[in-house]
Order: sequence, then C-alpha cells, then structure tokens
Amino acid sequence: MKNITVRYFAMFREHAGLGEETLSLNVSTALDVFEQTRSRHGSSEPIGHCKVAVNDEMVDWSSAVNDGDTVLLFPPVAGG
Amino acid sequence: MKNITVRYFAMFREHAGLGEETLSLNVSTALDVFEQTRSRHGSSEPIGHCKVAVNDEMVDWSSAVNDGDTVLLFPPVAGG
Amino acid sequence: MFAISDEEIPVGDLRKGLTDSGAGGLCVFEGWVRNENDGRAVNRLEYEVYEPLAIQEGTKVLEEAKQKFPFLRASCVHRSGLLEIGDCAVWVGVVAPHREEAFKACRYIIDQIKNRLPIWKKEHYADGDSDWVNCERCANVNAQSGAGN
Amino acid sequence: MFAISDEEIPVGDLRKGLTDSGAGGLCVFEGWVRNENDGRAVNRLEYEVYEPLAIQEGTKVLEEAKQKFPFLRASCVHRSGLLEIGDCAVWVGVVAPHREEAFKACRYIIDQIKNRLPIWKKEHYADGDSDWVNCERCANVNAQSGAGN
Repeated sequence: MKNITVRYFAMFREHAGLGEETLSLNVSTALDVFEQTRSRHGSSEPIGHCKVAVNDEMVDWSSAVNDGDTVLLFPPVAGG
Repeated sequence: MKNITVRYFAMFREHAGLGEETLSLNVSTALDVFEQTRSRHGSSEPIGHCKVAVNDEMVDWSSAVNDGDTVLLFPPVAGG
Repeated sequence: MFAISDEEIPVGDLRKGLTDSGAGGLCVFEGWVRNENDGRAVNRLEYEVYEPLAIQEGTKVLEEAKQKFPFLRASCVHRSGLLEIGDCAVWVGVVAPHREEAFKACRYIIDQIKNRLPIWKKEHYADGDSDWVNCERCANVNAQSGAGN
Repeated sequence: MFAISDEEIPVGDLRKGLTDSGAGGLCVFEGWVRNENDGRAVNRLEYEVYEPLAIQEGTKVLEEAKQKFPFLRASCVHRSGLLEIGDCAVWVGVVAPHREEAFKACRYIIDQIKNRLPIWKKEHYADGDSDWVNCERCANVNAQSGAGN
C-alpha cells in the first residue's frame, strides 16, 4: 500500500465532492490511481482526453507512482 | 487621334517628371497608351506587375480607350 | 512571456510590450466570451486554471513556436476566474520580420494553448444551468482542422 | 470597413469597433515599418495612395473575404504619407464565432491588400538614398508562399 495524495480538478472535483484527499492505495501506475478513485467516487468519465500529472509533472498513464506522490487528475481541458 | 489624359503614379510620376498630362495620341488600347508614354519619357520599366485603370476602373491592358478618357498608369504596387 | 491573470487582460500594454524595430508585422489572436455555445445561450464563463502547470506548459508552447516559426517576440495571457460576454479570455501576440511567421506562430500557440493547458471552462447558461465544457468536440475538431473558437 | 488614413491608426478604437456578442475570436494583423529591407538600413517610409481606387479595391477585398470565410465584422485601415520606424502602416482585424475563419479571413485580406491596391512605398535609407519598392520580389514570393512582410 502506498500513501497517495490525489487532487481533483473541475468536474472531477465536483464529482468527488472535494479537491484533494490522501489515500492508502494498492497501485503501481497513474492509471491505477485514476481507476480506483473513479470507482471510489462512482464516476464514469471515460479516460479519453483526460490527463495526469505526478508531482507537478505531466506524465503518461503508465508512469509509476510511489509512496508519498501527489497525483493530479485532469478532466478534458478547454482553454481559450 | 484621341485626346487622352494620362496620370502617372509613384516611380512613373518621377520618371515622367509630372503627375498628369493630356496628349493627342493615336491609340486604341490601354497598352498603346502605356507604350507610347513610356517611349515619350524614355522609361524602360517592364510591364510585368504594372496595372492600368481607365476612368477610375481597373481594366485589362487590351481594353479600348476612347477620346476624352483618363488613363491611370500604376507601377508595381507595394501596400502593407 | 506566458501568464495567467485573474484581472482584465491589458491588451494595449501587451501590444506595446512587443515593440521591436526589426518587426515587420504583428499577429494577434484574442479569444472572446461569446453569447452562445452549441445553440445554448451563455450568460458568463468561469475558468479554472491549475497555475503551476499551466504556466510551465504555456511557456513550453511559446518556445516550441519560436523553434518552428522563428519570431522576434511573443506574449500570451490567459484569464482565470469569472468572465462576462465580450471579455477577452486569452490574448496571443507575435511579432516577426515577416507576416508568414507571425501568422503561423500565433496560430500554433493558440491551438496548443487550447489543447494542452490544464484550464477548464464552466459555462453558465441563461436558463440557470451550468456545465463544464468537456471539449471532446473541440478536441476532435482540432485534430481535423484546427477549429474550435 | 476599409479606409485610408494620413494620421496614426487608432488601433484601440478599431479593436473596440469590432465588438460583437456573438464573436468568439478576433484575429488582427498589423504591418509595422521595420528598420531594414533587403539588408539596407531604413530610416522612414512614404506611402503614396491613389485613394478612389484603393478604397474601391479594399472594400472589394473585404467582401470577398466574407464570402470565402464567413465572419461577423472586419476592418482594415492603410496609412498614407510619411511613416517612421515602428509606425503601424496597415491594420486588419476580423471577428468571427470561431478562430478558423478569423485567421483565414485576416490572412486573405492582408495578402490581397498588399498585392492589389494602388499603394506604393518609398523607402528612405540611412545612407540618404531613397527608392520605390518595386515589390517584384514580394510578388514572386507571394505567388509561392504568401510571404512578404
């Protein structure tokens, strides 16, 4: 189990009902974090255009997460 | 012979040494006016990107000119 | 220079800041809040921005543009917070010796800004409803033709 | 709206004049007087404009652009007379619901303005010489890639 701080943005924050939580999770990749928090909050947002960052760095979904990491979950962006 | 008022612009005006003159010319097209005035003023500007207007309307070089017309001779443009 | 601002974008100052005696042309794109989207009347917009990464990624976009379409200067500012119809949500300005690079770099920057930065848009509709703009449609359209708004 | 002006172009007012609540984007191009051309140091520029036909042809260019790339509003103002380095020689602004049309219409307008209007540019060089810019080179480059300045 790893202690992971998860931050939710925009619609993810509204679905989760909170902006941030620290969870003890059995995960090895950023994708695992996405899937476990999605089922935890009963969200069904497809991963499609979602993005992820670990410790303020944009990464691939297959990137490893380590104990103490902060994972940022970004729903599809819409700048401009 | 036709009375034609010829107006010169930019480098054509400087070559001719005047902005406008009314000439009695034996011409049938705008091109004839261009060629006769060019040899009159000893200019050798190629017709390349030059343009012509008759009575404030852009026309082709093959357009007819009539007695009393005003022919505007435009050297290559460079707006912007 | 890339920045996020929670206040009105000072378009006149940004333009002046790009002054360069070697510049032959300036190309600017401004995104404005419009009164409808997909047929629904919009009253106002809210932008949520995750600033640390938005600035990092926005700065990277400007550097990429300069590599691809060499220019002299460029600036981009994106709004955060609540915006009204007609407000400027994003400003991009590029000066270059010739217009070709100015146009292409400006277009590249706005396209990438819209697709890559952690910025989310919530539309508040005239009927009282509100919704995050998923922009799945935008993303698809962008992939094909570069359109969006 | 197309106009010729012998005074400084009021860029702020022109931008405000394009306000439209259905507008999602504004694309602007400004041509600035730069300090060199073809390797020669330029001190200032002089534009000679034959106004009746420049306005007629400029207005036609805006209409063509609207046909090709439907937009909401557009304005273009071209300077005449003597200009210094850094002065704005031409301003084009287009607002449209989406950025695709705004960019394309703006580019079309400036390309046509530079190629078709009875406007001539005389460069005054640092060495005291001066010359009309024939723009044979521009015309060729334009035909290939749309460049110029």
